[in-house]
Formats: sequence, structure tokens, C-alpha cells
Amino acid sequence: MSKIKLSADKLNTIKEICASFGNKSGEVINVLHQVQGKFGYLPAEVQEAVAHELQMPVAKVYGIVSFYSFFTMQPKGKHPISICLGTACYVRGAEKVLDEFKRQLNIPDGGVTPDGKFSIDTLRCVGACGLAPVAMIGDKVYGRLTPDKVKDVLAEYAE
Amino acid sequence: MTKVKSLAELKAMREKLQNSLDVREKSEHPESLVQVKVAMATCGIAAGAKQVMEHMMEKAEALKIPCVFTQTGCMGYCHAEPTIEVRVPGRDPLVFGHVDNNRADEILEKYVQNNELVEGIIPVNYEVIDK
Amino acid sequence: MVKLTIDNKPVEVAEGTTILKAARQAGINIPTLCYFELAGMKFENKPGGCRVCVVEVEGRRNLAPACATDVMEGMVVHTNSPRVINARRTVVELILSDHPNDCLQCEKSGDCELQALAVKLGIREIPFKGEQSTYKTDTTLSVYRDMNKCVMCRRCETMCNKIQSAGALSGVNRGFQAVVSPAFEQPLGESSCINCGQCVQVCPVGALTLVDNIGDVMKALADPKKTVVVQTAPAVRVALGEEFGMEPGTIVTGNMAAALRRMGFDYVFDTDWSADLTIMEEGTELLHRVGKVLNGEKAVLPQFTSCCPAWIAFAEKNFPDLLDNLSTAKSPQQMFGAACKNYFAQKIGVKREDMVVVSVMPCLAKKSEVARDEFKVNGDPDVNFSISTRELAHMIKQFNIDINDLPEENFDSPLGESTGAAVIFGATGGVMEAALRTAYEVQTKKTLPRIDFEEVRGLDGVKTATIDFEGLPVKVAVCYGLANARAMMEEVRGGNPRGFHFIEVMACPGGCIGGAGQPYHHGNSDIIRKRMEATYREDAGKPIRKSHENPDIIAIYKEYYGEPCSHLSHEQLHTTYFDRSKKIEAE
Amino acid sequence: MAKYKLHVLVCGGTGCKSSNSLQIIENFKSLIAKNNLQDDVQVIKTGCFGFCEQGPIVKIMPDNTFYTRVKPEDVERIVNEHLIKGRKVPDLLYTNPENKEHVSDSKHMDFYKKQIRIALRNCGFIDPENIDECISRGGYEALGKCLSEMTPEQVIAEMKASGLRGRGGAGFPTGLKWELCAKNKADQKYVICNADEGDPGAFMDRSILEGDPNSVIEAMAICGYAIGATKGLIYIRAEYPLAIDRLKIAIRQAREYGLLGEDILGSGFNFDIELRYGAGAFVCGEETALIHSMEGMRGEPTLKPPFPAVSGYMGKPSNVNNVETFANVPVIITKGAEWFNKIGTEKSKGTKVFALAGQINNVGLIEVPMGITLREIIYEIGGGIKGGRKFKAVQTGGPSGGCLTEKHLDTPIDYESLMAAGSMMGSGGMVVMDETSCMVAIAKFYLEFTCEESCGKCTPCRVGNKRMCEILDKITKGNGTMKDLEDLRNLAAVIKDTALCGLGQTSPNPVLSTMDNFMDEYIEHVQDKKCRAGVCKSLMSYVIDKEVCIGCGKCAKGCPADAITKTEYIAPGHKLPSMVINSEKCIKCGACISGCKFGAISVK
Repeated sequence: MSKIKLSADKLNTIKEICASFGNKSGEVINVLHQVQGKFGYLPAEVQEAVAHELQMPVAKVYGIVSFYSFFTMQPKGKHPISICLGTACYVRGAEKVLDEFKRQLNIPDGGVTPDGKFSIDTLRCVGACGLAPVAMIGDKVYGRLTPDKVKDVLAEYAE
Repeated sequence: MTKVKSLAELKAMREKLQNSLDVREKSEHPESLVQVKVAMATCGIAAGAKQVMEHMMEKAEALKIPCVFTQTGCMGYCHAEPTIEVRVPGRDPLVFGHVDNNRADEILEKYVQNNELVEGIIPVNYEVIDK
Repeated sequence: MVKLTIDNKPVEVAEGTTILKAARQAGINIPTLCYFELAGMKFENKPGGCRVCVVEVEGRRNLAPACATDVMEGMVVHTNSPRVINARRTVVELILSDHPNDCLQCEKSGDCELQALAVKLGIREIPFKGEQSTYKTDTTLSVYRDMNKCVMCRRCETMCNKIQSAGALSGVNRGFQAVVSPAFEQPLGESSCINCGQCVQVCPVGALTLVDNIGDVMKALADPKKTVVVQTAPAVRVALGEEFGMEPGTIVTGNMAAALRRMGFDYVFDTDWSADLTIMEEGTELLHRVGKVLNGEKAVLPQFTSCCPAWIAFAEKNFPDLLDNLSTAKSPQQMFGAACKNYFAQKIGVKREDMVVVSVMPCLAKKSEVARDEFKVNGDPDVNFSISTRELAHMIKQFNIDINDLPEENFDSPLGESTGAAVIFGATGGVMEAALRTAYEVQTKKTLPRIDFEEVRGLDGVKTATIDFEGLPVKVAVCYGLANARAMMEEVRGGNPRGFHFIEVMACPGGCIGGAGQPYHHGNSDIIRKRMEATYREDAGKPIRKSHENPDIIAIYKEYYGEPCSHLSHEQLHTTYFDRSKKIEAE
Repeated sequence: MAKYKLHVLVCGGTGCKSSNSLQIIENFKSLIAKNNLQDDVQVIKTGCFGFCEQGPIVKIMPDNTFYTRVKPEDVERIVNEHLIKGRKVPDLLYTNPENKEHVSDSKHMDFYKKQIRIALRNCGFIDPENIDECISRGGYEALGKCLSEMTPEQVIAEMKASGLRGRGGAGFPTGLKWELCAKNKADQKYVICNADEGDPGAFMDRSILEGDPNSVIEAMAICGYAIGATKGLIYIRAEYPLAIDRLKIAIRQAREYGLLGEDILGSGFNFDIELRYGAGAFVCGEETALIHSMEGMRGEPTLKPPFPAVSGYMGKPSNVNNVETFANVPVIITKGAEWFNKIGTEKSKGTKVFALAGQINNVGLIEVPMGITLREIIYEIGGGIKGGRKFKAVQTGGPSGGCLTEKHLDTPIDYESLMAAGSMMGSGGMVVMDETSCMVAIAKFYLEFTCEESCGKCTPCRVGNKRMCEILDKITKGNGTMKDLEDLRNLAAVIKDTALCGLGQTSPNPVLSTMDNFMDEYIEHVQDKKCRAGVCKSLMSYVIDKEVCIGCGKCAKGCPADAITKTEYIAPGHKLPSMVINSEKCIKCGACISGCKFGAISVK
């Protein structure tokens, strides 16, 4: 018997979410959306628990998690930064903005700062092309960014 | 909310609701409607322009004249307030001065509906308002 | 019927036929890679992913995958136009551009479908240089994975999920990083893998191969202090010949025994002997359980067979609540090991630790079974090494032996004599039939009116029958493919509504003859069918066809074990099972 | 009911919302209340106006005043001047970029002049969170007409006659698609709305759902009636929270009115809609992949046939259309196929919504009749190239499309002409590029996208696109050979010919079209090791003109790579020695150029 440990809280949350979808394996993507919404990410033991509740192979759950870019197994920073690299942003210099974020925070794309405050990701088009180039920090959208604005934007999150 | 049970009910509901969007619907194609611009600067309001505008809106509706009412700033005829500009499709715009409820009715019934002259026309000294 | 033209040949085929099959009927062999079918056995892998089988269809904008495109009336197909050949070559070049060029050392060399394609297309260089996958290799006791060789045909994934319902493998990641893997890309050994090895059997390349134990066996053979004993499983003898160019279904029992002797094994025994022993133990156990129920006592029914280690692992991982339904009888391989290292070692005066027992199996799961702690005494395993039919063939070739030239020889005594009942263990339904032959006669004390139980034979995935034991209707079921077994277990969990008494489960398609350690069948189910026919032919030719009539079996009970399910046999020939399921626990 | 004289429409679309439009609404409401105007003025939060470049947008009706880039603090002036005194606030009005004049009436804005709004008819006009506003615009009457006056066959016939084609990509005739699905008998069928808009740079579907969700719901119900389905599913990107919210509201309100649910409008027809969420996979725009994703699997496409019309969601006949396609349906039913038919070209009827983006003045969402030319779109609606620079190319169709050039500017746009020009309609992304864009880098950009989004199922897409991308990378780094260009072409042709799904089959288009139209740039990269646009970093070097440099050292301080040092040379007239860039250390970030006030640094 191999045991997978999970906090009682988390396990209950997962059970509730799965149950709200009738524990149907066809609902796994909806379940994962909600579970990630609660925990911020989908570590292995959480996927194990989801697989167990929905009675499906955990390999299949992981197959799904690793397929869709929305799902992540890495916890993000407290203020997750997403830089849009959609075409509209790209041709208006989004790469330079991304580089500046990386330089300021000294982390790569996909990385988290050591203090867990920021993380950087790229995404494809948030649909705010009029404001290109665009970055999101948490739910807040920053438009018409230039590299020299990056420092000020980050300063908003100083504690 | 109560359920809509047939197409007829839906249409009736639309009739009822349409008023609320009237203003927007009409401004989509103002050139095909009678456009009434009411000068609503301080002097106009003081002279009762607001009340006249409301009266005129009701009257137009009663006469079933498709009108679009807009308010505008001072037209420069402070001596003749309240003043309104009326533009009927296919005719040159006219500006009327000293418009009260009676004259408003007259403008709609005589000038707009039957193209009869109405008193109070102020000679136009500009091309288009609000350019 | 649909009429079409393929490479200017008029062809007429049934509606719903694919271009690939239509072309085959016309004698045109369109190359494939990901496509895989075991005709008549409900296994088809048709993702249309590799794009090797593309053909030109007149009037169509792009090329069509022949494996998955149905024929249409009046279709004009070209399988060898310059456009098709260029596309096919480029696709193979692309696959090779992310594939290690280590054919010389690859276990699959000579049996590799990608290699064969490259040869056929005359690939001399790979124009595309670029990033190559760098996955860590990984191994269980049975299966070796080198995903750098994976071509994403998904056959293993289909096998693991659809046929075996083991759910160990899934396509993971996407794009260039897409690969088939266990969850979290963890080692296969930590997954729900049950080591059936069918992924290896269907892998077209060297991404999934067996764990090679030839070296261990060679070392034992070279050690003068060791007495090396070999046992060969029933299904090996009907398949080994294929590795030496013989027709599928050729029986090479005698040549094989001769080869093993030439290679230096001290005793050449037969797992068929212990298969007869298994029937005695397992059949007796069944009769005990049924007897108890008939007496109004409690007993767990139905009883499931326990010969197949992949099935046992599957039950332990997925149905911990139903482990009491499994027969406690060890598998024939392990019964042999126990009898050999206890009874036989004692008999010839060899110390247990100086004896090396090697098994030759059609199976890769057996490699994991020999390592189970229950099958060890003070750390010394009853069976030291298990090699597959393919490894045996490699060894024979290394020894420079051509089994075609060898005389037919007999197995050694006393663990070499067997009956027809043991021979048929190799085919799905065989264990059931063997058990019925004995159980009927033991229970009814009468001779069977007919010895062939046709109702449990054949390549259907699930077979059921009711056998009349002189007024006692015995309900049996036979299945292969663990997805079928899963359905059976769920039915039993739900109260066994059909009232089965005895259920045979084998993991591999067609039973052990389709085992993962057998020569690669490359999707040709006729090969499995021919092995099955050979199995029943061998049975029919045997002078004794019921396990309880095997004189050596009768002798060992008289001399050593006393009677079936005696105290000593329980100690040596029975085992216990463990809950190996995954549990999610709250902290 | 209050009879409002003035309607203040504030854009609540994603773009404007992210620049604080909700605060603008709040400010309007409180100031209107403060001035006791609540019976005269109504504030409406609408969907997207399309003119996102100039957001946040505030439009005042009935006089069609169009305020742009409004900040929350501007609201007070608008209320005091415009709402109270009737005077427009000139500096907030849209300014014509050419003659710098303020345009007070949106009817006179070039951006809107050539547009015909069918799919976007309610966007930026109504409050999407209030179904009454939709109904008062005739919403759900098309559904009512179908249910009470038309047979399903007639609905399909009308759709076929309209000539409407799928707006999501390849342009399959919608009526025919419905007919194929209607023909298949089954106990359950599904209407699926593809709202998994994934083209980078296209956001029309999001805007429609945010601005007019009811039209899509109505159209799905019409489709359900036509094909015999009682269930609708909307597969929507999880990254579109606002659209999801508005859809949920609209579905709830429609149910309350009985416009969804059982016995709709007393016709006995049942239809309801559920949402399914995408999770970030571009390939899920492909209908089979989308269906697998909805079933809870990896979004890998499967071979067609079987088409979804035969075996779709849960193996049942399913009809998949995208948002914009559905948004056209109610209008066609209300106004008739003949009306719709008159708009557009011979083979492409109606309008198309494009997301205009890139180096163009008027970035935004436009709806234009099929057959309009690129020139009209770019120069008239789009207001020309930003900063007066020279037009170089326009990319249409996203990662599946191609780059068109000067010579294509006067081609009337429809499905066929774009295809013939080596591009495609796609979902309607239109990215305009000027001479600062490198076409090799653009091809690489799209290939990188495809590589990231490839599902990995078929060889040509999984490995082929990766190899193409690697070759392009080599070329942009100055290591390309003429043989690479040959390999690139062959590879592109084979991928087009052999890939499993639409994503793979069209993925070489950006490469092929740039090779067709800008071969000279490719050759320049390969032979002269030069990138004329100054984009490919490896092909550039930064140099300081020692005669111009005054030696202030600002560049050296700002250099992240410590690549700039002092020389010993003092130029005539200067006091300090000039600076020099060590090209070995230089990472070509451009920080020094933007920091130098004297124009001493340039890229060569």
C-alpha cells in the first residue's frame, strides 16, 4: 500500500469540488480549474487526490495538466506577472518589456523570486490589443508599457 | 421575472421596452429624423428651455413624429431664449426663438408636419451649429 | 462494394474499408508506423499521427493517411507518386532527426519498424539537425524505457489503458515535448504499472524493451559451483521457432530441450510439470471452496486463477478488497522453483544456495514475480532469473546453435514429465480447461465423457460457460486483457450476479502465447492464432491429458507433499497477497 | 419609467476596463446624483466600441459625442459642461490624426465610416448585463420567428441561402454544416459554440460575448431548433473572466424569461446552454480537439471523418460554430437571407470582424463588408501607419495566415482572395507592420507560437515545425545557408501536405508567405548577415560616434552588461573623452540608445 498525504483541509476541498461535478471523470478539466482556483497550483499529491476521487488514472490527470498551459504545478509568486506576447504586443515591443521585468527581478521567464513575491510568465493575448504592449500583475492590466515604465509598475507592489 | 410565452408577447415586451433605448436608436441615424437642438446653457435653462424640451418631447411622441432631441450650448441668441434649432430631413435648418409650449406645438404641427411657416424664425448667421 | 483505383490497379472492396486495407488486398503494401491492429482481438491503434502512410488522392488538397481514410467510389489513389515519396521520406527523416542513431546496440535492432522503414526508403542522411529529446532512461524489473527513442505512435498508451486498463501511461506535455509517460514523469516502477510488458510487445522501436537477464544466466552457467536448472513455460515451445525462421505455430519442444542442454544447463525441466501441480493445488482449492458452500458454510467465490503475475499485481493495486477471491496457489513458475529448491535439491544433495533456477517464460511480468519477497528463503529466490522467449533465442544464437539441426530430446526427470492439460496453460482458457478436466473427475469420481472443453477455447476476450458436474452446474468465465478482468472484478464486487464459481484471467492478448516476452508479432494476430492451434495440437498428441494422471505428480504427492493442499504444500506451493493500492490520507 | 434625455455609454470591455472605466462609471453615477440629473441621464456600461486604441471610451447620446482616453478625473468636466450645459469638452473629443481636428460626432469618424455592424450591432450600444436592452433591440425575435413561423428545414434553407460561412477559419458554409448535422438521427445532439479564441491578436469573439452575449445564446437556440438539438455548450477560454460572467448573467436572464429552458415561447421546443472552460490550448480551436477537451481529455485533434456532425461530443451529432458566426444568425433570420446576401462578394457574403492591431493608428475592432480592400481598412479605417512610417506588410489569419504586402493592398478581401494570396481569413486578426518589423523574425515568431501550441500528436507538426523554427533561428542569428532556405521550403510544403489537423496544415503559411513576398530579406540575412529592420540582435552592432559623444558616461551607467567604457579620445570641442562599446560584451538591449540625449549611439 502506498500512501499519499494531504492536509485534511485540502483533501476535503478536493472531495467537495469533485462531488459537485458528480465525481465524473469527464469533468476533470472543470474540476482542475476549480481546484487550481483554490490552491493556486496543482502539485502531484493534489492530482493524485483528484484522480482518486474521479476514479481515473493519475497519469491521465497529469496528461491533461501538462497539456493545457493554464494549469501549473508550480506555485506562482504572490503577485504573478504575465506578459502578453500576442502578435499585437510583440510588434509593439513586448519582448523588451519582458526582458526588463526579467532584469529587474533577476528571474527567468517562468521563474519566481526567492522571496516568493513575484513570478514571471508569458501568455498569448489577453485581448487588450489596443493597449499593447500589455502585462498583467494579478488581475490588474497594465497597458502601453515601455521598458522604462517597468520599474514604476513594480514599485507599486513595494511593501 | 415572468416567462415570455409567445412571439407576440415578446414583441409586446419589445414595444414597451423600446422607449428606453429610443434615444440611442434614433441617434444611430439622426439624418433621417427630425433633429431638434435645444440651447441649454445657463440663459436657456433660466428661460425655461428644459421645461419646453420636455414638453416638446411628449408632444412629438403624441404626434408620432420621429424626433431626436439633443441639447447644446449657448447658440448666441440670449435675447431670444429659449431657442431651438430644427432640422427636418431635406430642408435647411431653422432656428426658432422665444419658444414656449404653444410655439413648440406649432413648430411640430405646422412647420415639421406641414412645412408651414411659423413665427419666431431667427435669421441664421452661421452654417452649422456646433462644428 | 466500392470500386476504386490504387496505383492504376482497379480494386473492389467493401464499404468502410480503409485505403490501407484496400491496398493490401490489391497486393500493395503501404508502409505504416503508428498504425497497429490485432485483427479479431479488438485492439486497434489508429491515431493517424505518424503520417508515414500518407497517399495522394486525386482531387484532395492534401495527402491522406491511408490507415484512417475510408475508400470512396471512384477514388483514384497514388501510393508512390513523387509527392508521396518525398513526403514520406521527409516525415521519416523528421522522426529520425529526434532519434538516437544507436541501432547497433539497440535491443530492437533487426526487429525495429522504424529501422525497416529507413531501410526501405533508403535514408542515407538526416538533413535536419536540431534539438534532440533528452529523457532519463528508466527501468522496472521487467520493462526498460528509453523515451528518447519514442516516436509517439501511442500504441503503448492504447494498450496500457484500453486493453489493460492499467492506466500507467498517458501522453503528457505537448508539442516537441510530448511523450508517453507515467504521471509526473515519475519512474514506471512507482506508477500503477503491473509489468505486463504489453507496451514492449507493441512498441515499434526501442523505446520500450525488456530488461535483459541473459548476462545473469550466462554468469551462472559459467560458475562451476552452481547447479543450474532451467524450466520452460508451455507457451515458449510454440513460438521460439519463429526466431529461427520457422513458420508460426511450429512446435520445437524437443529441439529446445536439446539446445538448453547444449548450452550447459545441468537439468532441463519443464514448467508444464508444475502446471500439472498447479492444477492439483488450485483445483483442490476450488473444490474445497465449492464444497464448503454446498455444505452451507462460508467460502469466498468465485475463485480467480493466480498464474499470471501481471494479473496478480493488477488485483493487488486495484482490488485490495477482493484478494481473498484469488487462488492462493502459486504460479507454475513459482511452484516449480519451490519444488526444485526444496524437494529436488534435497533429492540430489545440492545446497539451496548452490542451485540456480532459471525460467524461460513468454512473459516479462515473471521477471518481477521472481523478485517478490514471498518467493525467497533467507533472501534466496526460488527462481533466480526469468528470461523471455526472445532472450532464450538470443542466447541460442550466441551459442552458435541452430535449433533446426538439433535432435529432439526429452526433458529430464523428475520435474520434466507433463500432460496435455499443462500444455494448454499457454492459451487463454487453457488453465480453465485443465482445471475442469481434473476437478470434474475428482469431484464426480467419474471419467470425463469428453475431454475437450471447446466452450472455453478461442480468441474471444471474454468467454463464459456452465459445466455440468453431474448435476452440479459449475459456472466459469475466462478472460484476457485486464480491462476485461476489471469489468469481471467489478461485477464480482457488485455481488457476482451471474454466480460464477471459477474465473481464469490472463493479462496478455490470447493468453501467454501472446505474452510480452514472445517473439514480436507486429500486430499479426494470425501468429497468435497459429500458436494457439499448435498448443491444442500438442495437447491432443499427448498420451496423458489430465493433470491428476501425471505419474510424476502422483509420485511427488506420495513421496513428498502427501496430498494437494496439505500442510507442506501450503507452505511451499501457496502464497499470500498484499494490498498495494494507493491510499490518499489526510494529515 | 424615467424618460432619459441623455445616455452616457461607457465601455466596460476588457481593454477599457483595464484602464479604469469602472471608476469612470462610478464617478458619473455619483456626480449625476449630486447634480440631481438621475431622471435625465442614464449611465450604461456597454461592451466594446471597437476603438480600443483610444480607450476608455465614453459616448454620449443622442448627439453621438465620442470622448476618448477618458480618465476618472475627467468625468466632472463632462458632467458640468456637457451634461449640464450642453457644451462638449473639446480636448477629450477624438482627434483626427491627420488634421488634428476634434471630431465631435462619431458619425464623422473615419474609423466608423466604412463599417457595417452586423455581428457587432449591439456591442457598445447596449448594456450586455441587461437582457431587456437586447430585447428592445429585437433580441430573441429571430428565435421566436423560427419557432412559430418556420420549420427547421426552412431555417436551414434560409441559412444556406444567406451564404454565411464560418467565421472561425476556413469558411465552411454554415447552412450546409447545420444541414449535415440535422440529417443525422440521434437521441441527443449538441450545439457547440467555439469561444476558445486563441489567435494572438484577435479578440472579436471576446468582444461579442462581452458586449452582446444574448445574440450568441439566441443563435445557438435557433441552431438547436434547426438541427434538432436541445443542448448547447459554450467552450470558452478561462482567460476571459468578463465574458464568462456576462454569459452567465445572460443565460440566467434568458432562463428567467423562458427564452432558454423548456417550452421556449410556448413552442414546445426545449433548449438550454452550459459553459465549458478551455484551459489554454490554441489547438482546441480545432473542432475535434475542442470536443475532446470538453469531454475531459487532452485537446488532441482526431481524424475527420467522422465529422462532429456524425460523431461529436460524447459520440453524438454535434454542430460547432464560432461566436462571430453565431452572432450573424439572428440578423439573417430577421432581415432575411436576401438582405444579407447583398453585402459582400460573390462567394463571401456579409461582413467580417477584424481585430486591427500592430503599427497602425487606430487599433481596434472593426466590422467591414466582405470585399473591402486592405487599403481601405489600413488607411481609412485604421488611420494609416503609426508615426507616418512606411507600410511593409499586414498579417492576416494569425499563425495560420500569411503576410501580405503593398501589392495586395487593393485586393478585395474574401475567403478565396486571401487564400490565393497565401494567407487566410482565419479568425480575423490583422496585424499591420511597418519597416521596423523583420519578416524573418515575424515568421519565427509565428513558428514559435505553433511549436508551443502544437499538440504533438503528428510528426510533421511536432518535429517538423520545431525544425523549421530552428532553421529560422539559425537564419536570424546569421548562421543560415542557402541550403537552409531550400530545406525550409520543402519542409513547409511537406508539413502543409501531411499534418493531421488545420493547425499543422496551415502552420507553414507565415513562413511560405514571407518567403514568397520578402525573399530578399531572407537572402540578406543569409548572405549579407544583415537585418534591415534592426530586429535580429545577432546581426546588429551598437556603435558610438566618437565625434558626437560628449563623454557624459550616462550610457555606461545604464549598461546592464558593463560593455561601455571610456576611450582616450576627446573630440574637438568636447571636454571629456568619448565612450566606446565593447561588442563582445554588448547584449544589444538598446538601453544606451534610449538613454543618449546626443544621438551619438546608433545600430549598424
